[in-house]
Amino acid sequence: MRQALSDALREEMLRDENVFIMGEEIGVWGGTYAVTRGFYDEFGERRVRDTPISEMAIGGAAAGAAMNGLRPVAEFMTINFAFVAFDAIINHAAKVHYMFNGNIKCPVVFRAPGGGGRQLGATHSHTPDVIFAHFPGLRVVSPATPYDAKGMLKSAIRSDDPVMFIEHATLYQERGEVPEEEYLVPLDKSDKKRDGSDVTIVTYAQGLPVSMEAADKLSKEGIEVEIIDLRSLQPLDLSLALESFKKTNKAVVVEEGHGTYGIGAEIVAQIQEHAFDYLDAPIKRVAQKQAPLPYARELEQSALINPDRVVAAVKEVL
Amino acid sequence: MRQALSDALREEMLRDENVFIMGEEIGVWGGTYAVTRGFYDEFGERRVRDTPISEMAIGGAAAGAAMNGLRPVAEFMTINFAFVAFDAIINHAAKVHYMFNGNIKCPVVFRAPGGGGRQLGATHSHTPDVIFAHFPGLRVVSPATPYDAKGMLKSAIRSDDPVMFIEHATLYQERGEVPEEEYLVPLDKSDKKRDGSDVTIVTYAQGLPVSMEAADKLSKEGIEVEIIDLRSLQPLDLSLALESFKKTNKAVVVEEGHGTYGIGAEIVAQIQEHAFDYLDAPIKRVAQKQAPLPYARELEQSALINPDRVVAAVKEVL
Amino acid sequence: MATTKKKKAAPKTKKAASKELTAEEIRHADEREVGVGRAGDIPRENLMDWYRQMVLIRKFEQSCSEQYQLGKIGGFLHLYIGQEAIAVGSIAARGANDHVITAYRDHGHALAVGSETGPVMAELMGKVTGVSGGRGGSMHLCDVPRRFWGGYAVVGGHVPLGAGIALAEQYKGTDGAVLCYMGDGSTNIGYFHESLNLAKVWNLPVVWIVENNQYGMGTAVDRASATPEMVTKASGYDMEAHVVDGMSVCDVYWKTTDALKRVRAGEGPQFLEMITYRFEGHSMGDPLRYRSKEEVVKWRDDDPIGVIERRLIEQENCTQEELDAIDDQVEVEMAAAVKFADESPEPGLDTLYDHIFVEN
Amino acid sequence: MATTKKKKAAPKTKKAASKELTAEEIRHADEREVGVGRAGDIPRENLMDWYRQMVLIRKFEQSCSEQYQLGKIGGFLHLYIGQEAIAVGSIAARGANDHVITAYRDHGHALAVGSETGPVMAELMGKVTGVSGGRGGSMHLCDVPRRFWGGYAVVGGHVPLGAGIALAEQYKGTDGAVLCYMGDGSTNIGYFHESLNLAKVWNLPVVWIVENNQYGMGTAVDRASATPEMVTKASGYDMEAHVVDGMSVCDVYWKTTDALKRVRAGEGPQFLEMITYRFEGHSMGDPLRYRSKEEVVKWRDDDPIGVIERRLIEQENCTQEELDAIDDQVEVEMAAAVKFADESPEPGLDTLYDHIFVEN
Ligand SMILES: Cc1ncc(C[n+]2csc(CCOP(=O)(O)OP(=O)(O)O)c2C)c(N)n1
Ligand SMILES: Cc1ncc(C[n+]2csc(CCOP(=O)(O)OP(=O)(O)O)c2C)c(N)n1
Ligand SMILES: [Mg+2]
Ligand SMILES: [Mg+2]
Repeated sequence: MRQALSDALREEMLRDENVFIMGEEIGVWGGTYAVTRGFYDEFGERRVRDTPISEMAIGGAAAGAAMNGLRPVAEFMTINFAFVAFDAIINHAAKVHYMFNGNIKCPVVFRAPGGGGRQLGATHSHTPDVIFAHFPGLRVVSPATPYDAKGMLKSAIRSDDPVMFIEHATLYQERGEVPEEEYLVPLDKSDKKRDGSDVTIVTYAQGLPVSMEAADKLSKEGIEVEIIDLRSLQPLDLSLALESFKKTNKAVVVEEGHGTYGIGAEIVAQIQEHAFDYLDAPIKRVAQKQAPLPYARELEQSALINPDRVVAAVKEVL
Repeated sequence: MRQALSDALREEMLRDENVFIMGEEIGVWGGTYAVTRGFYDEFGERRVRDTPISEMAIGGAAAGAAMNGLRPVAEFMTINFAFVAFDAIINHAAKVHYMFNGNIKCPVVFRAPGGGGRQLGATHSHTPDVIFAHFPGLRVVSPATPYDAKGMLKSAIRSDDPVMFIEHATLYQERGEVPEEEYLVPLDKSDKKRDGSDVTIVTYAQGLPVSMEAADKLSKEGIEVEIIDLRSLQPLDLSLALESFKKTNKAVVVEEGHGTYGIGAEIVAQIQEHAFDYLDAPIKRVAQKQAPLPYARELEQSALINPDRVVAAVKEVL
Repeated sequence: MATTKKKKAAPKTKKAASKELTAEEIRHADEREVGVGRAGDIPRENLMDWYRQMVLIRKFEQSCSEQYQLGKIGGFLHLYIGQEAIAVGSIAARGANDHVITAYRDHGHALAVGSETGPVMAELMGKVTGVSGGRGGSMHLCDVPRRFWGGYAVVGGHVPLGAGIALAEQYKGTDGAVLCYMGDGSTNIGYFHESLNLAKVWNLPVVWIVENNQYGMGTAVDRASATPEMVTKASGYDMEAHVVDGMSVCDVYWKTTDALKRVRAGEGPQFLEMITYRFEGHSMGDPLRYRSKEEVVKWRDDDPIGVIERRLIEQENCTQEELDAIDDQVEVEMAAAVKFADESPEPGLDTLYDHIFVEN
Repeated sequence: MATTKKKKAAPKTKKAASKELTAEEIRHADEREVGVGRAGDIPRENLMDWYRQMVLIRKFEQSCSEQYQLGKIGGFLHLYIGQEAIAVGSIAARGANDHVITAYRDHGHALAVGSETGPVMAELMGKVTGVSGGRGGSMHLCDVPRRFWGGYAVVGGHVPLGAGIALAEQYKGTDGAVLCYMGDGSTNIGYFHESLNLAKVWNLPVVWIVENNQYGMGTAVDRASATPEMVTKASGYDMEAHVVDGMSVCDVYWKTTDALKRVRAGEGPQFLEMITYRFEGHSMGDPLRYRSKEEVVKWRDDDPIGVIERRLIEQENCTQEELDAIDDQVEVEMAAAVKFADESPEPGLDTLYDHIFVEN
């Protein structure tokens, strides 16, 4: 997925002179997660802009540049640091278009790697996607495959709206097919990632490989789950999930972030609202346990989602 | 409610020398919402500390003072500005106790008036309670009556945990009985605010008066709703709501914030999880429409909750 | 008299800045200058036009106050009375590609860039004909075709937007620069620090203009800021900084002109502290408990409109009739503006979801 | 020789600060001083102890690097190698009520306040015997009884915490002060600005110590900061500031001592820029593409342990055997620490929900 993101960025920068990247250590260092390695040499200082450690200014200046005609792709080194820029993102980037009656556009992309599981401690391991998706005005997407990552990053850059593009750092290693030729993936469409008839799993990002692994295990036991990858959290496309649910009548939502007030809650609420008559069993949620992530390896792992927890949840709803 | 809050603060400051207040315009000005009027003269500059417009420092310095033995009550002039302090609140105040294995306590109270409906525009009208309640480590409460406000603010100040104390600005006008003698209201208990047998309304803060008004209207039509006031969002006490739901088998959740990924989603998800067999109809949510709040009066009002919307939702689930 | 010193061209180097009047000197000047800053070079008609603009802003604000009392304006309302010389003088100095962005006290800037009074008043009344379609209100005016990017209500939040707008000009290779206005109180928030630092590191074409009106809400500058001299803060960013008499539209004009020149010469971002005073409360309903009547009265002697008026009469042979004619013309314009706003419709309730996303 | 100038007492006034060595002079000093800053006044046993502490930190860090390679330490690991003189010299200067708080590069500070190597190493290995019970890891050490409030991983996030801790001392009326450490890179974030400003406005007892190790990750100071001289930033807060030779434990000790004296005399918060160098990468796995080998080699001449070693030998008649004995003793301690950590159990999985709230 790292390569897919890197290719998407490079292709868009080659296509459109107004696209540039900015952020901490994205230039000379090559990006903390190496997504922008080589960009500094290829595109130079004007289009590959290392910033000071100034998240408020990164968020605000990228938004300002977008307002005035550019297409910045601003990287928060990790999504945890986007907390510092929360106001810039939510009250500025996400509001100017509406507040000024469409007179101002803000086509900025904020890239932000996130996620737990790497022993980075409580402040550096957030998957806080839901808090960005709660507010209208910001597109929030988080792809799970290299194919989606590339196609969606390109769409994000071309979108006239501000986009929070959340990358799960563990997925950088993920491999997958990516076509040679140019393609785009829409920013607001979910995708079916596995066919099945027994239970619907609704998930996204890091939840996808975890669910896929669970699906393989379950399949060996004769249980076939259907997996819907949300891809976008705002706007939220539940059409495929509802369609699937109407077939299976049972669902499990899998997300890496905290469960309480998490993504899954909204999915459950909408399914029971829109497909009430199809409910055969309570919809279960598999999510990060409600504790800050501790450093100690096993303890941290115990708080995170894993295939076994998904398997257990699926069996519960069956 | 203004008076109740003011009294709670004063009583706690008189009781415990380590309690002090800080924030923008809380001293000489007397508090933007006049909650701390007179405090500066009464307690002096040491205990009533006007700050610069520096939300990051307000959040962080209050947390630091709490770590080192004081009991600061820090006011964000409005909860919208707490966005600027988001990292200080979530990654510092709410994490130190856990991250340092209980070696550090952070008994800070953040007071923050919020809410829409006063034509303050998109950035100044948030009811973003859910984004604070999503993370473990922070108590998040939002009382709806003068009685609860006073008792809970006193409990918050005495709590050894960091507390986000959210006040809905419209409720400052709310009147209600407050006993002469000292009392406390627990920080983690919901409360039944109206008895009824037909539908359960789960709500809190500004949702309560709106729901109460709806209840009166419904009662005239012979529909009796039971109203559960959550009071606390983190931790979330759903015991009364579930009990009520098991009786009524129908529920509506009412909150002022945005509906998508809102408080109501979690309530719905938990009710269907814990009381699945009692579900007679989809649980409905009444919340702020998914648009930034516009300035124009009628347009803004159209996006907010009101008794009629609650009445309609109740009738839908019946 | 303290003012004569300032008749020469603004000094080029930072060091020299200390030879200008200090903020303290400006604050306590016995008599407000009436022709400072190479005023002689400014054509009479420009001075007359600035007078007109300042009167327009003043009367606009007074009208707002009335409309607010009548319940026709809601939310927060921050008046620009006392600070008119700053928006007018500095925006008069901007070039064809220069931009303006400011905070919520934004009526003056909107009118100074040339936004029409009708649509501005309509915005304040939440009408669909408002410059922001009634969605923004008093704090969120904008006029993008006139390169006015709006008023913003989170203190300091617009400051990095200003940096970003400047970055776009630099990136595109134009000669455009940004005039980014902010209050004294906003210099204490992190946004200020990060943005000024970034602007210097990237050599962005911005002029930071601090309108030091002595208070952030009820907090006097020295109760909130480690240094009461805003201009001192610039030194932490190695940025050229000058103190400006914000009650003198001429001084504002020249210092802004010079700052923009330095920006265009590639000398990097510039910092101007403009000394002024907020004659009214912070917003409507301010209890005004934090300052004395005497203080307000003293500052009224320095009313920026009085200053330019004296200059016009004393040095430009302007007659009272000429000025009265302007005042009358402004009254007419204001009456029309209020009428326009009054008669405009409110936005339809079906428009709530418009403009959340560009591609809905 | 540049160093002789510094033998006198640190100057009292801000102006005088410019007569001290500048950061640039320290960076390019031909020969590192070996007895600067009233060194003669420091008893030999203190110098010996500082040497021991610095060697302990160095060996601790080297051991960490090994344990990390062995997979026993996870997450991020930031080594303090090259900066030892700062934690040791400044913490040696603190009084009975003084506090310490720093960022994620915190092993040196933990050891300098006296935290035991075993529990610190155990923390890094995520063991229940660790100073933070294995919940914190390398970036979040703490030792509250020793008034060490921990390491924090969000750049700048701990800076207002430091202000708050200081506020509590002031409020309680003690003579306590806070030593708040931060990196050069952290001076560009809003937290820094707001905290320094607040500290000055409230006259808080803090000494801000910027450990200028020339880089924030791969970004050289002048690529990120409007002013490469950290000390310049203090002027925006009207704060007394001094440049310190961070490679000289003696200079660090005296300048910190003096700063704490001024704090206790009520002169308000103090600012110290300590010039040093990060010998290793930012954290494990740093590609180190952004600086030259030559640069690193040049700075190795100024290794703070070498500096104190030379001083001990040349001026305190210390023998190589004495020093070797200390080194050996440290090796023994480190071996025991690793053994302790290795043999300690991991936290039980049933403890996940402990300490979320005090009152669960
Ligand atoms: C981040 C933030 N904190 C607090 C406020 C509330 N507030 C609005 S205006 C203001 C005072 C600003 O003073 P100054 O910058 O001097 O501007 P002035 O009002 O004098 O023009 C405050 C505290 C806010 N809007 N945003
Ligand atoms: C708010 C925030 N942004 C970015 C980071 C990532 N990061 C961690 S350390 C660091 C460099 C800090 O440099 P400096 O302050 O000089 O400290 P040093 O590492 O040199 O000790 C960065 C950018 C972070 N932890 N927090
Ligand atoms: Mg002001
Ligand atoms: Mg550094």
